[in-house]
Amino acid sequence: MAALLNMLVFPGFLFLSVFGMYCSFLERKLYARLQSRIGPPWFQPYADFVKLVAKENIMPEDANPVMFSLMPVFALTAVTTAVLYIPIWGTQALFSFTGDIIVVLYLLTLPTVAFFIGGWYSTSLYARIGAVRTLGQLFAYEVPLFMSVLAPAILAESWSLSGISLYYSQHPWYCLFNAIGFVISLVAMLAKLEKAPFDIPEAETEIGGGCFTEYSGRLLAFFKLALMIEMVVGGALLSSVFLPFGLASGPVVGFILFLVKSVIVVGLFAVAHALLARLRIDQILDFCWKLMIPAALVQVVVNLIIKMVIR
Amino acid sequence: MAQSNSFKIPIGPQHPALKEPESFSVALRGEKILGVDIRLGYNHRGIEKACEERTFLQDVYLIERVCGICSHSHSTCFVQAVEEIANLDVPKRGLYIRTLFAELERVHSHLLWLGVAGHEIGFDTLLMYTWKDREVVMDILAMLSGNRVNYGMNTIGGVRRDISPEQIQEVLKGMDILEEKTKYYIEVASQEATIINRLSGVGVVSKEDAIRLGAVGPTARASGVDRDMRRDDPYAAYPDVQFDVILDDHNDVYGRTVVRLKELMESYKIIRQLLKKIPDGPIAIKAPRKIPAGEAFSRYEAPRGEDVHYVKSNGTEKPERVKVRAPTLANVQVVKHMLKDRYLADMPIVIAAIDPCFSCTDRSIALHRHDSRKRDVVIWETVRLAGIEWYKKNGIDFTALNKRFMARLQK
Amino acid sequence: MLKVAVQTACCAPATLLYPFVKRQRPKGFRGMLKFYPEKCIGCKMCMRDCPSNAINIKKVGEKQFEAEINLGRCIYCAQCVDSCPKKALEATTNFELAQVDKKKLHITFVNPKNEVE
Amino acid sequence: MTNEETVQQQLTAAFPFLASAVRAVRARRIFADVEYPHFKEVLEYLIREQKFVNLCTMTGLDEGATLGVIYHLATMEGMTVNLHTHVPKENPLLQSVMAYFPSAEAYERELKDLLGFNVQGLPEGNRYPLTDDWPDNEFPLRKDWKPKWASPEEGK
Repeated sequence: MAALLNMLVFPGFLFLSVFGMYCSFLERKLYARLQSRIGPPWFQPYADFVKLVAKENIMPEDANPVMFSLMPVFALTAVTTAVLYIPIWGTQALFSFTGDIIVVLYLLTLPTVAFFIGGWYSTSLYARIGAVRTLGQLFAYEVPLFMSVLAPAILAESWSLSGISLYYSQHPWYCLFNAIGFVISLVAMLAKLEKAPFDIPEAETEIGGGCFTEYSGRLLAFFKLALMIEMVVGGALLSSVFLPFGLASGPVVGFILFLVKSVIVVGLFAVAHALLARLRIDQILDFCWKLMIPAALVQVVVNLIIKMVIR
Repeated sequence: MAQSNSFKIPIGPQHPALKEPESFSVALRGEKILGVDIRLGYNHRGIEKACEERTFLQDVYLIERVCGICSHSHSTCFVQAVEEIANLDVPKRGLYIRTLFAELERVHSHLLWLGVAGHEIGFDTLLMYTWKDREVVMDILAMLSGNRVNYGMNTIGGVRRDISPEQIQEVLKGMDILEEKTKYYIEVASQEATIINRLSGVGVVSKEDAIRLGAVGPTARASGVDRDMRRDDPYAAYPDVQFDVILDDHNDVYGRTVVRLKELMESYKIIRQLLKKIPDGPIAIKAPRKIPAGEAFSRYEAPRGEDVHYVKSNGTEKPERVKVRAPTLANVQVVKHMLKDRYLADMPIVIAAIDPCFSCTDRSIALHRHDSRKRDVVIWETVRLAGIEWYKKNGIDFTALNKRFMARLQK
Repeated sequence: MLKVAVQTACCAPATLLYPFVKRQRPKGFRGMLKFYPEKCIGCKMCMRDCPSNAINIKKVGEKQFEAEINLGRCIYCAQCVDSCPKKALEATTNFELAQVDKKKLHITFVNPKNEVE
Repeated sequence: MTNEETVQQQLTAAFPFLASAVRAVRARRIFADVEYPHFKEVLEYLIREQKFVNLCTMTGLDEGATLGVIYHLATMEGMTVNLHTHVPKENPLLQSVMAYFPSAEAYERELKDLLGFNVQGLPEGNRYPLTDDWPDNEFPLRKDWKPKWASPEEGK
């Protein structure tokens, strides 16, 4: 029963969607203020969600109804279950076993695959091109993201998130070594969430809506909610691996620190969105393969050397 | 020869990137554009036929609404032609005020374009900043003429409103603020990495092609074509002002951005000269209602390029023929050439780079030639037909759609 | 770019919450027309010069005229204000003229003398 | 910059039958009327010798018994020539000038749609500026064509 409660209420679906929408509001507000606009009121994301759920749900005739309507739910569940393995307030997550960092990273990739299949099965030309671009981008940021997140794990010699954050909270100065990894994973997370310079799959000025072109009503609402929750969970993952300060000092303080860290990460996203123009798909691939992956390799090598030195 | 698969995606006539209805059906292989088939004419309102049924005075307001952004260009061009036929000599002060509005319109049109270009490459902050600064010049226009867009300043024989000394100080203050901001944009355009690599090397047109295909305005000047109607075929008060024509040899969208930005600086210079040397005296003379028979051909340097009007009158108070050729039409011919072998993602920015104003273009003509190297379409054929079929079914006849939808609800 | 972005974030935004905060319009703004029936002499110059036939002058008595303006057709160019020899027409700064009911777009300036009788 | 008198003299020198038909109206403006059979040589002369490399636009006119067309040519320095010629209304045959000006195709397509010119040498392609379902023998810019639906007088 407690597990169900955790799953559905506290660190699970309800808390995540409320906090995810609040983060999306913060991002839009800061983005607007950077452009000298007033920006939306605090309840804008909630109002959008309610409006979308109330709207009629049109499905293209040739689309495969099962796959078309299943994908949003699929993306949503994948993202919410990922949060159970991430230590939010203490260094101990709800469930943890060795290797759960791989599970979390895998669960965070599922939404992108869901977008692809959703876009593909809606048989509209724009959605297809958007879907193909989502995959193209997936190949670009996946490798640097995995490498930069696993580098601290090598130093901490443990493959479970709780173990990693426990190790870094004991000797916090080690996380300075992961500075490069933190920057790369931040940029890669930007690409995963299809934000700012990497929002090419749903670039409205080119293919109007990308994978979500044919979605409307409840399904579109779930997709948007999945993206918002993914933002929070991504932020939580990065902060638990790279910024483990004060996690050990009791649940309440830890939780507030978690909220603060998430807000900081969301702020960084907004600033990136305001200051950078959208890159073309081939430029993204060049940028990731020629720049990010070598840097991630350097980070892994640095961690290996430090591990030698410590022992 | 490996069977190459290319499929056509229709962009437009309704599309978020294109502010106005024009349709491009793009033959694509993956992300590369093979050929573009441009179809215009959606915005054709038969203005030329309408002009023949209205008096000259009413036509001034009709011609002004050919395009929202360059309204003063069209009305000045038309009025100049009519004044040439009736050989009225417009008072100097009227010409100065008319030229002042021409340059103010160029400032607001270029700032608007800069914002749209930023939006097309996904850089909305530039849009918000440029349009915030554009409010300065829009307020000046509203103060001088009573309306932000269709100023209605021109009438046959001169200008309708005078400009008071306080208003002149107001305009000069506005120009200092704008010059300050434009310097900042020139700096941004030359340093911001993401903008530069998204704009340079895109939509390349060599100088010979620009002349051969008849490109005009900033699009041509960015490829080194030295043509500017204000200097080659001076009209209104341009003979009395000194300014230099901005040329650039980047031949691509980045070059057009630089040309437009520097033209802004030139416009501020011109406006200051005009306001310093504006003579006193009447601003208009009484024009006869019936214009004597004759014909005139007038050219004007609109923000987008060379705007051309031909007016023929037959002695009555209604013109016999009015022909308008907007600058965007000349540039649309060049777009197809620019888009060859580019990426789909570049398409909006290349189209936006000629600063298309299709409401002007549709006033006159479109282009359609399809790419000669016709690729046989193999794998994607079903997709293409399904796509077009699906759009046609849902796009055009809604009645069938509703019937089927109701039927499904009953099921 | 970052420096300017941060500066803009600190100072007040340029946008206004329109329906609640209105912007002040310049003096010579051309909005809805205003008709002075007592000045009108019924010469119908405005009707001839109006590009979109939006104004209609009706004779309602000896030397009394009534103007009926169709706001739907009017393009607010104020050419009628210039063409009127007796300055019986004037452009106000009111531009919020949207109506739900099309009939409300026809504004009739009734001659005050009629109401008195 | 050659002014309009010199261009006028050279033109009349090259084509004596044009002597009366060439008028230099004002600075940088020349109007010339040419019979259709001679039109091709005059056009080529202007392009090659006088460097009129830019076709601004082409205007179609309905002159009662004949259909007129004006080619507005311009040089890089701003001099313009308006070459007027006309063809009988019964069979308005016109040779395409796309060989000299690729951009002329757009203007010729409009002449075909709006005034009913029969232009030879125009590649196939969709109509401009009228829609595909526009009836074929309706030419809006002709004087005898009246719009059947809302006309400007009907003010309401």
